[in-house]
Amino acid sequence: MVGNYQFQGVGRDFQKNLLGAWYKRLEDAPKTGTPVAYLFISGNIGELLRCFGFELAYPEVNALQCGIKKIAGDLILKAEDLGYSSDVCGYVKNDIGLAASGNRGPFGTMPKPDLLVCNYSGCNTYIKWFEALAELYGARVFLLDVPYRRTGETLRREDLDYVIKQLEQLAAVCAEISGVKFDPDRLREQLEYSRAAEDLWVKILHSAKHRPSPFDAFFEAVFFMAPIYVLRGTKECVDYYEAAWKEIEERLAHHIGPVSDERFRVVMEGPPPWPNFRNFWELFKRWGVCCVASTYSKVGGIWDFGMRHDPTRPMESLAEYAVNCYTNWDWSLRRSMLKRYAEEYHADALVIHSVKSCRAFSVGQADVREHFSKAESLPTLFVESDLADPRYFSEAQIRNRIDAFFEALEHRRVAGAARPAPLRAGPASPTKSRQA
Amino acid sequence: MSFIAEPRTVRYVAGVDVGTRTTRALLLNEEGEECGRISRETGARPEIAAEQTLQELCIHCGLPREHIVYIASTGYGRYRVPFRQIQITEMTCHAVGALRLFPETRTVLDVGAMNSRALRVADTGRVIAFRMNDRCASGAGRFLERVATSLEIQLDQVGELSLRSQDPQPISSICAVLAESEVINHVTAGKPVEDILRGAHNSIAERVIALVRQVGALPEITLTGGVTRNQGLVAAIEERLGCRVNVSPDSEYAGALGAAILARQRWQRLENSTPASRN
Amino acid sequence: MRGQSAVGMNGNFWDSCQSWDELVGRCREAAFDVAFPTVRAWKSAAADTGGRVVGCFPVYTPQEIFAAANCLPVNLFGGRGQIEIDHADSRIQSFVCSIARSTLELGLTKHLDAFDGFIVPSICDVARNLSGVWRHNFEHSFTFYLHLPQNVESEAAAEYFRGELERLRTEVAQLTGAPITDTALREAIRTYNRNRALLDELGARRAARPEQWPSSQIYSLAAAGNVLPREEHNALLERALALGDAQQRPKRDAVRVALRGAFCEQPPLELLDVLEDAGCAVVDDDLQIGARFFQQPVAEEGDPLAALAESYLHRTVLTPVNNPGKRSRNEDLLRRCREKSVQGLIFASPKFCEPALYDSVLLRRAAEHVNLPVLEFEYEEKMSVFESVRMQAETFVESILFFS
Amino acid sequence: MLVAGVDVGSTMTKAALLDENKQVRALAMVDTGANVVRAAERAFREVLATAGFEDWDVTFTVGTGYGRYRVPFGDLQVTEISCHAKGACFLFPGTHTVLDMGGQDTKAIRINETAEVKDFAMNDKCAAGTGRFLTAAAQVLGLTLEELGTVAGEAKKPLKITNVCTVFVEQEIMMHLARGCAVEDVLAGVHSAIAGRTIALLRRVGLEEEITFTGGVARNPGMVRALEERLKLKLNVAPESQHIGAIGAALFAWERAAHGEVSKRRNNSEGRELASGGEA
Repeated sequence: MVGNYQFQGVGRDFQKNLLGAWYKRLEDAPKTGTPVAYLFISGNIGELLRCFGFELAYPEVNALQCGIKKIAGDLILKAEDLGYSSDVCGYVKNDIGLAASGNRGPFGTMPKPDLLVCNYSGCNTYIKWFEALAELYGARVFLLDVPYRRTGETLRREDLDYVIKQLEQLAAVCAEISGVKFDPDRLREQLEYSRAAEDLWVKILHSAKHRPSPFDAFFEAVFFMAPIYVLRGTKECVDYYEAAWKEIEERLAHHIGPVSDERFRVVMEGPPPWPNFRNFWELFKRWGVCCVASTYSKVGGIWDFGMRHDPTRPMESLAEYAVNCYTNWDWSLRRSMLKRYAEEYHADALVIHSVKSCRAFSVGQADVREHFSKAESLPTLFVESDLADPRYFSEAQIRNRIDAFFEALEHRRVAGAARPAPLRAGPASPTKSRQA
Repeated sequence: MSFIAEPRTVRYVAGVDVGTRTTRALLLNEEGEECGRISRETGARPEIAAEQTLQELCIHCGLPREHIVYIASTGYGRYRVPFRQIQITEMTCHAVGALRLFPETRTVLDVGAMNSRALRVADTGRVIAFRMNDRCASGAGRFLERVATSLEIQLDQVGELSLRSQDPQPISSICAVLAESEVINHVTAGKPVEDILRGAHNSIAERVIALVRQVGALPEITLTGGVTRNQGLVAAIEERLGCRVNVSPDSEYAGALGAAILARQRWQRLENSTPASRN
Repeated sequence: MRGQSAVGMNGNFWDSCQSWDELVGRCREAAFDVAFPTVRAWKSAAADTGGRVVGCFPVYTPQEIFAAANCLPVNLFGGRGQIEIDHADSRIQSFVCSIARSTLELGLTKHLDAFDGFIVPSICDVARNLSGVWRHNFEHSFTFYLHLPQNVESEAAAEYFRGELERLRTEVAQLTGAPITDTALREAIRTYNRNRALLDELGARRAARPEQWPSSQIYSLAAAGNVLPREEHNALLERALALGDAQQRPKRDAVRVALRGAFCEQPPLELLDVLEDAGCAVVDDDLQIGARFFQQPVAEEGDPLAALAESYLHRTVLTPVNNPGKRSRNEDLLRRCREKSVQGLIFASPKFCEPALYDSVLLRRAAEHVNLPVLEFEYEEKMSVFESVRMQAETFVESILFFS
Repeated sequence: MLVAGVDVGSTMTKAALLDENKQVRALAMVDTGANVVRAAERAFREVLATAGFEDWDVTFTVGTGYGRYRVPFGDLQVTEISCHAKGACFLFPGTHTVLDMGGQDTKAIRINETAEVKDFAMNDKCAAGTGRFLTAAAQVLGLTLEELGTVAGEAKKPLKITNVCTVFVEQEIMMHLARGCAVEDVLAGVHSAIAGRTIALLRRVGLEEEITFTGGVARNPGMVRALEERLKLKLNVAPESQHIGAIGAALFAWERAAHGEVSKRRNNSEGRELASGGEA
């Protein structure tokens, strides 16, 4: 069966190799004497830092890896032993726990940072996170203050100018630490790569408009999106998305997708529960659910509405990108984005996975549920757990909610039809479903 | 100094620990040696329980009430002991009491029916740091009672049984009540009772040990409180700590003992100085 | 009309209070009533002059700008534990701090119908998202999201924040229909400087003789300021300082403690009483810190907005939600403890308050490093059972009194 | 034709038997206890016995409740949410909101005329304020669940209770009693505290009349009163409120049977053995 397909699995395997190589470079950084900067995914300005020869590390991504590898629980406990409350962000505790255990993770050993770039002040937790790391490593913190994108479709000039000024200050700090002089051409070259990768990534995202969707814009996207967030601005990143696009094209040609029989198309809001990623996905697959659009795949930045890095206006476009990560959007913008997704991707429902750890994401999601289930009368499922802390994932409860929700959707669909709905969820056939 | 010792009445101090279930009293003489102990049900009226416990103590030790010169009360009902000279919290008392029972104690873990506490103590008995877990599901005793009920076995057997476990089952829920359904799920999944019980004990051990770590556990660690009688829990705790813990049959009296010791200390101070008033 | 008394009586209403207890009693009536009687009184008195009422979410809002515009800025501290989270529960999840939920509940249950607007400073992720939820639920009322720079050392920040204040000034002018002059702003700054000075004086006197100035009582005096025009609050505080010294209370054998964590969500008054009952004398705290956010007076000359911006960036009390820049939270706290000869440090964090919970870890480490005993517990504005706090506080006191 | 519904709840397992005219022929209820499978069997056999039938008389059986996948003789599993909606709508056709308060879960369900679930909300990670909370309260005070409500009715000045954690209710109640509060006032406090939480949940799905109150707690008059007082409207409460989930399940079974579907037990023999007890 798989023989018929030339490119299936490429998106996944290529991604693994890329990240593997990147982590290797990080592990070797102390030996090769490469300066290391820690930064955050949301609106990151990695291209600028790379101009100064920094190797980039993303504590969030490490936390995410620990989650998937199911070691987050122990690391979180370790951090709680150090006095961190059970109510604070699981990513932070995971990272503190990791640092407390010699920074050895499933991905290898993390080098110490030479510079901590808190590139997104919109998340107060980020600030607290790096304040703690600064004390731990005695490293310098650069805080990029990014104003919130308040209601209103147009970017505020004063916000961009403010960020640009700070980027210039950051460049000076980087030059000072790395001893490398700022080279505008190098930045332009990277932004060229960024834009190319972004074009391809958007093509992939838009492919989910097909019926059946060739790809799950949440459960698969979280893997497909990794390179554009951690390696954006490099050639291999562009190569990756070319390969990934081939895989998608092939799926389109053969009308195959993540679920063998696509029965429901949903928009997903919120991050995944990493330690229970597989079970969570299965709970939806059982019902033939495909996520055709998701907000989590935009945590780093939002391109599918036209935003691009632009070599002709380097700092300007870096600033635009920095203020345009999903959680930096006011709720009115986030609501309209969700509405647009539901319409353009022909979704049957909105699913909100509300995680306790990330207040920036979740505070107000209940209000969104209120809005869509009542004002917009779009069926909306609300489930709560966490992105890192396994203690907050209660499978029985979540399964119950998911089953009840899709039962109801199925009823609605066959309302008036002669036969009652096939209430039992049909299992997704493994032969045809990809990346399962 | 004279050659003929003048006859003088021996004076005593007492500690009265008024707990939610049981009230305990313990008597020390001037030299700080124990002269007797007694306990009874607390019931609905702590005042009365305290009064009767003290009377029984006097009878039990055969001495007139007025020979008890200083009384410290502790426990949840400490403010409801009319005849107290001072009230002291159970945490301070458990620390001092545990130190008397095991002089090398540096960490005290007190596991009660609903609340668990970890204390880091100095060699003086001073509480240096402590953590209470009075969040939901922290209650060890109560949690086990629930598990025992849902497994339809006797509470006093759960500890024993858990020790026979080959393959402990995980219990993850934060809420003691919801944890029950996990237990039931394990049962219906056909898991052996002892494995489920061990899982329950492990989950309690996890929580209380988190407290111990948060205060910076130092050996020796002494276990006090009602659940010390449950070997299963003691074993689970020792396994996770990776070291032995002190457990004494007297540990139930640790509170009363500590109160009595502090009462004596306080009384002696009063004897040779006039301390500031505390209400 | 800014001399107008909010309690609807003549300007020297507070001077008419004959005893300390009467004064404190009146403050409690005014401060903790979620029906906001003083605010309604002010609103009706100011009706003809087009006075507006704006609710301010903690921690810091440049209230001088509102005061200069014939507005009454009111510090909102949620439901003070008096209202059930009912409607707000379907807007904000249960793992979010009480103050965000109960403040929204106040709005949804018409407690704030005397209010014309709401301003949320960017103190944390919850507050930031709350601004959007608020705008969604009260589409037609004035809602302003104030960005507080988090990189205070950058000169870009000074310029940006000055601009932010300018934008606020413009929008408030639109709300009231009258421009806000620099002169009016400078006057407001003077009034607020005076207010901060009086509050600091109150704190200083308590630190000198804690038994004389019970914390829950001076808290009530300060809290009255949340719902009164500052001129009136100044009159009140002057009266309080006069009456307070006359009090005679027995000296108590208590441990001098500094209280941290209550910079945003406020604990119930009982909590303060329980702590002092248990033998703690609170000599330093960050309760309602927004009212005394600046360590030195704001410049009363020159460009008023630049002065406000400068003060925010460089003269603030350090809390978990403002950036210390070159300063250090640890040193700042330990210095204050030394100055007030504090014997023990209490971190009382509001449940689910991430900024407080993160900071307490680092601050605790710093305190233990200098052998300053630390007590940590969590509270909620709606808590009503204090047994566990009492026991922890008593144990804390005992560990310091009995063994030293 | 006969159809059955079996609702395996956390504390109680309920069964309902319907005939071809959707007439309820019998209801049964047993403690779930530790063995869900056995509980399901017992409830099923009991309901058959009451109506005087044998298991092979049953054309189709639907299992629901958290133990639904453990009903060995179930031909189909449906979540309790759909079943309570179905059952409530069957007993009270005007129902637009269903409030189900069971042992560990409280559910608010919004439905339309055809019992189609439009929206639902459940209590989250903890059992605070659920039926179990009342059970615990009853235990402390040595009252039966039925008595609870009655006693609460006598309250003069209801107490404010904030901590609705089931594990701590005991502590909190004892503390109030120790302070000399009257039992009825404490209980009234307990009820209104739960009512507060419950109504917040109802608002999430948006409180459309009529509201039908199902589940074990609906049997508690005090809870009904507390809710009605706060909502300022009457609730539908059926005498068989506890069985509504099972009845709903039976109704789903009826639909299937009406479309000619027949239980696997009818044509396979081991089905019968299964039905006649035997551990899973």
